[in-house]
Amino acid sequence: SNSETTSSSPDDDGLEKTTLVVGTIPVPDSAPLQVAIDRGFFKEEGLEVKPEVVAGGAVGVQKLLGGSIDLTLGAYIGTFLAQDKGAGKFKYVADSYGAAPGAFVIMVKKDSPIKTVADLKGKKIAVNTFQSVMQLTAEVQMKVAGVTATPDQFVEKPFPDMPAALENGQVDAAAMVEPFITVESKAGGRIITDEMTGPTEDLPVAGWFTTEDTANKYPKTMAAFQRALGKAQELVANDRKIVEETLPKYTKIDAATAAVISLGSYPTSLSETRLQRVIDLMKEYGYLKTELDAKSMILPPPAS
Amino acid sequence: MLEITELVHSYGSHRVLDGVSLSVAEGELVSVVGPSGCGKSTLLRSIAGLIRPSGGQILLGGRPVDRIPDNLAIVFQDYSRSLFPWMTAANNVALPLRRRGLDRRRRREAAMAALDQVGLADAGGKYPWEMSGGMQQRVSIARALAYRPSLLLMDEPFGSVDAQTREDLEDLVLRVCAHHGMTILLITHDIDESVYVGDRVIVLTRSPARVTADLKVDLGASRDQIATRQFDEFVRLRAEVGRLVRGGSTTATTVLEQQ
Amino acid sequence: MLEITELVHSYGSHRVLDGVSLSVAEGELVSVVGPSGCGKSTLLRSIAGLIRPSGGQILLGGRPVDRIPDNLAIVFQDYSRSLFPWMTAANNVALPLRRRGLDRRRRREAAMAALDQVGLADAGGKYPWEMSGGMQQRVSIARALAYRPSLLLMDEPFGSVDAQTREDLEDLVLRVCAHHGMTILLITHDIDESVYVGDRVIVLTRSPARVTADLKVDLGASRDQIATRQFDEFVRLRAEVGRLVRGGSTTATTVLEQQ
Amino acid sequence: MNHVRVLRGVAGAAGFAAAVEAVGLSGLVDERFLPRMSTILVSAAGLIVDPEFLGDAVATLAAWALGLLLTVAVAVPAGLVLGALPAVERAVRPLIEFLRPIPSVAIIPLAILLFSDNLHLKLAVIAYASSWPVLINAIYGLKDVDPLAKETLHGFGFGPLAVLARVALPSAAPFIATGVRVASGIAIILTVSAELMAGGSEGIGIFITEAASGNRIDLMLAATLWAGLFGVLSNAVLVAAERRLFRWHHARSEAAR
Amino acid sequence: MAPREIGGRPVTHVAAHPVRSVIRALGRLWLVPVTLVAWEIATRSAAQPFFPPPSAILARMHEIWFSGPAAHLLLTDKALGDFGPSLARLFGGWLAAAVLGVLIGIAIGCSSRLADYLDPLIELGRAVPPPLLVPFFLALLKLGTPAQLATIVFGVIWPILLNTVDGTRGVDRQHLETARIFGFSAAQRLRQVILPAAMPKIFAGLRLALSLALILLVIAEIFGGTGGIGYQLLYAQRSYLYPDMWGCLVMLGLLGYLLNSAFLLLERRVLAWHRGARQTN
Ligand SMILES: Nc1ncnc2c1ncn2[C@@H]1O[C@H](COP(=O)(O)OP(=O)(O)OP(=O)(O)O)[C@@H](O)[C@H]1O
Ligand SMILES: Nc1ncnc2c1ncn2[C@@H]1O[C@H](COP(=O)(O)OP(=O)(O)OP(=O)(O)O)[C@@H](O)[C@H]1O
Ligand SMILES: [Mg+2]
Ligand SMILES: [Mg+2]
Repeated sequence: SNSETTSSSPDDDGLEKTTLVVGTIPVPDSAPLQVAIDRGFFKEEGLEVKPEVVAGGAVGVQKLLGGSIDLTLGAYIGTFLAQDKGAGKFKYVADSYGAAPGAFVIMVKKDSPIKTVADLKGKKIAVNTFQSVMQLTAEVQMKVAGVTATPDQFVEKPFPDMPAALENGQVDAAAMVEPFITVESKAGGRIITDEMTGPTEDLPVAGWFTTEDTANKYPKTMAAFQRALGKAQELVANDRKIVEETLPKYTKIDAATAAVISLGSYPTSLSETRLQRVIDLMKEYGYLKTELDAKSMILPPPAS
Repeated sequence: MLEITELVHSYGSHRVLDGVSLSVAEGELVSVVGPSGCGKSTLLRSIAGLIRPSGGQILLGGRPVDRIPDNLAIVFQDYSRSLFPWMTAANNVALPLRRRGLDRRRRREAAMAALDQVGLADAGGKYPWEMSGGMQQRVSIARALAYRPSLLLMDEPFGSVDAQTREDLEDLVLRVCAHHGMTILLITHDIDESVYVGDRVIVLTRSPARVTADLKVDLGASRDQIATRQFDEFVRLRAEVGRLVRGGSTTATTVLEQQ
Repeated sequence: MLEITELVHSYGSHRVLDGVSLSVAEGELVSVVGPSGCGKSTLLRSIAGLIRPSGGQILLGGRPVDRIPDNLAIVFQDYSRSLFPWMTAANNVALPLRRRGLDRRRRREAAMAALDQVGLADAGGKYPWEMSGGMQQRVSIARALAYRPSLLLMDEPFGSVDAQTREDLEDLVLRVCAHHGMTILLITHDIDESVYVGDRVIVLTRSPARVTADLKVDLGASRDQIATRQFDEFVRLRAEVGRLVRGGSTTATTVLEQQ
Repeated sequence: MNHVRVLRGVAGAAGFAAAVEAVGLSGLVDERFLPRMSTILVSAAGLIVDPEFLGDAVATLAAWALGLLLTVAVAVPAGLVLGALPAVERAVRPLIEFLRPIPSVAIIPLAILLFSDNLHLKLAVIAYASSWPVLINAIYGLKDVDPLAKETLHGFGFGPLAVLARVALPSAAPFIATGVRVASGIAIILTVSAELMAGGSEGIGIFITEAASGNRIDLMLAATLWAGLFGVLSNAVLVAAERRLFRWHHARSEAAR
Repeated sequence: MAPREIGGRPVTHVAAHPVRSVIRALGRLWLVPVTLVAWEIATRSAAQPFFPPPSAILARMHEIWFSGPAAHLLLTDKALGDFGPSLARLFGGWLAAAVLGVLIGIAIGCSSRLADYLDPLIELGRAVPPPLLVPFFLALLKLGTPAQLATIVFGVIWPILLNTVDGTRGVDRQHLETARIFGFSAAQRLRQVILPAAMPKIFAGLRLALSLALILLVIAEIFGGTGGIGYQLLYAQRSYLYPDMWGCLVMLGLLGYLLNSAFLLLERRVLAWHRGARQTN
């Protein structure tokens, strides 16, 4: 019923809240939000969305809890970890980004002796954040290759520092994303493995979430957000060109780079079973202590 | 006015004042002389309440000095350090007048008048570090005089000025003392000066200090730089003080012969 | 030794020295007197190379003073600020002796000897802020004397000590000057002193300073506190200097009558 | 006089830039990680006309200025109290010394939880980190006041407060001002760090985050350079103010050189 | 009053009443238990996972660092591994910054010409966030420890430098004149006059720098390498282990307090004259 009143009269919707401050990260993951803003999807729903850059999913969690933002983009793993440790209760409102071939890889420098994943045993591996999807999937790939990763072989490094860290021998390998994969490849870096193959193929990576409180307090607003973002997600999922055009608007990735980088997938629905995969993996690798239920962390999409 | 009994002070284990007793009446100008390092400045600081003496008593207007007394002004021996370098001479003089409840303009006028009296009419806008030693010393005298304290403590106030200025300042102090009924305790090394300005001269012994002599100066209330210094009484007293300061046992007569 | 011609100095637009010319021969002790604020300390600083005068010339041993001359010592007027508070008196005196190439023990001995000469034999271990004004002044005299400079500049070196000590110090300076052949320029406000210690007395005018008189003191090489001061020549010179400092036009005779 | 100083400053900066450029040309460092000085300068020049960057710069500068004001308003009185009352200082010292070494990287995440307004967050973090130099310098400055100067005013019957305000404060002021200058450098660092770590909608730190997303190291450095230049400018302003306010202090010591 | 003269006596005095002096020292710390209790109450009533009560923090710290064998002063192997190298880096960086800062500061303080040339660079350097520089130190210096040291030096040198410049410029001109008159060599002038006179201000800078060094150490460890207390802190933050994170903070605070106390002891010795000269009776 709600979806019928799509435009023009926001008052009819009775939105509890018409302005949303949304945490985003300047990475390809958040392209749909930018598309929805640019194309006025939010406005059609009577929503004003103010994007605010957050430095990462963890900051997003803190800002949600501190109340300075209403929604944020965040990797599933980080949010599950936060909920597991009792930092708060969160609800995913929409999916955003998932694994696709070539978008999440482990690289080494040109003349590195490391040739296979098994060679990574005991080697220093740079990840953008400890306990992140990059680290978990690296651990998974190593296990598949028959070696066990130890926590102290991971080094936290921001993505832009990774090429230099590889070059200087600070780390032996780095788990990278675009556009840094392209950058390092140009310099001769080699891809050892795609992190998202085998057990991690198509793994969900990041989504839009809020606190349980906020979700309960503003159901109509959240539904409006879901509808608008859903439209954008749909567009983006089917047309890579749109992402390429949008990226330069909210990141410093230029159009030429945008055209060649490997992008992840933009799933159009939040799937309980997909999220449960992440939780299971996290449990298997000792990331979680308690039982988490994927279903309870999903805000169902508005009935259409 | 001021009653000091058996004052004792030690810095650490070093005894400096060893039972100093003296009294100063209202409106009196008492000179204090004594060898260098004997404890004069220490005595003065005790009276001002700046140090707590180890023993003995100081009564000011009948009440023990346990904090800094009201209506007191000091001219420190180390005048250059007691002027505030961030203020001009005029402001240095005017600052204490705030306690007198004067408004800005009146403070300034009083300051300029006092500077004029010490011969620094033109130097009001100068900073202390733009002034010669003697000028700084005069600023600190002007500051004390402008304040019109009821008790004025001066620690060698004329040490850095030339002979002419010194005489002028001596007369100024005498005039101000008489005119405003100030009580003054003046430490000096100049024996002539101690007699010339003092109603009484107190002589301290070598460290640890005690009072050796307390001489009354019978030269009348009004003094004159030329006439007074020619009086026999002046010459006699001067010799007596000189003998006492030198700590010699020579009689006044021998000293007189030597002069 | 020292040859000053037409020395001019201004602080900003304020002219302080207005063509001062004077010369001092090797081994001479010259006293300088003049009104407070006339520019005596400025003159001394120029000779020491601490300020660059606006005009004129200073020759020391035939060479112009463009930097701080070797073998020079100063006793500053503001003695309390010229002692290093982080060093004991003995170390303050000993420190410059490093330049003399003495080893540690010899420096210490020389320092203690100099302190002894100024009557501070016991105070070697004291810090400046533990000493009285007069004691600090004597430490800075001891420092200059121990250094044995060939030219010694003293800016009112005896202002803060008692009469007895002052006389002792005057004699000490005379002795050291004669014994080690030092050349000394001594600024003083004490007219008696200027005549008593000086081979010559130079009188400066009120600011801007010029040399008003350059009087030869004919009292012989050896002086005595009691005898010398009784010489007619001494009395005459004292009166003459007094008249000149006061800037009066009264003749020497009138002044004598007044005394 | 002033011209000479500016010229010398420019000469010094130019010399430095040339040296860095020479290192860049020599191939000692990999240009991918440390772009050449000339590249950075060109990018920095480009930023002047970039309206997005200008907005960011204004936001950063505003937060910085407010934060510094807050710092001074908090730390100077606190420093005076602690410097004037040794008993209080002794009691509070363990807490101060405990708090001082706690890094902003640890404070910022906690501050995010406490402040829902980005500006408040930045101000709190700036004041926290940049108060220390002002505080410590105030305490040391007060200890360094000539006791005779204090006694002088005491002697005239002024109370402890008046002596504090009229002697201790003016005489310690130049050193406190140095503390403020140290603090202003820390404040600009903290503004940018807070933006980097806590995010927000505008600020140089946000600009740098965005530049990082596209591996534009030259832009990151250019923005950093601008932050540094703002530091230079603010310092010049503070120094000029100090020279006016504390003429006595400088004139007194400079005459000797 | 006269530190050198009675220097020997307070020691025996203390030795004679060890209990009393310990009690006095504890008496000065009265605010600490008060704060702890207030903190405990506040955090318990707020019941927020991010702000665990101090009792929980201390328990966690005990577990991580202080449950080791008595032979190691109760320190666990982890504590030894965490603190040893970190403290070495800290002192190395701080000392290097002290030497550099004081030398450059005195040079600038003595020569206004040099100051003119260097001023903009110093101000520029001061305003650059050290974390942004870590990657470039890494790029330049390649190895971990030199880069970390460089980060610390770069971060903590400023207060030392500025205070030294200030102290040098503030040396009483008559002290300098005295030194020049007596023909002190440049080295003597530096050692005997400028350094002691500027020392009180330099010490203020050194004290500021010491806790700043702790902060920079954490930053260097976070951005530059693995291991150490900074790494601990970051790891705890990333894993949402709030008691662990707070444990690191408290540990930093304790280290800071200890370092500062040691520093004040040193200062009291070096600046004994200053305390005497500056006391009001
Ligand atoms: N740094 C300065 N800046 C400006 N003016 C100064 C400075 N130093 C001295 N003066 C001025 O120069 C004049 C002479 O000063 P100087 O110290 O040479 O006098 P002086 O003869 O030594 O006096 P006194 O006997 O009182 O010590 C004074 O009028 C003083 O105001
Ligand atoms: N702060 C202090 N600490 C230790 N000893 C001190 C201190 N102040 C003064 N003394 C000692 O006390 C004695 C008396 O000092 P005081 O300054 O009272 O002497 P004075 O009579 O004023 O001498 P002068 O005429 O030389 O100024 C001196 O021997 C001095 O060494
Ligand atoms: Mg005295
Ligand atoms: Mg003079």
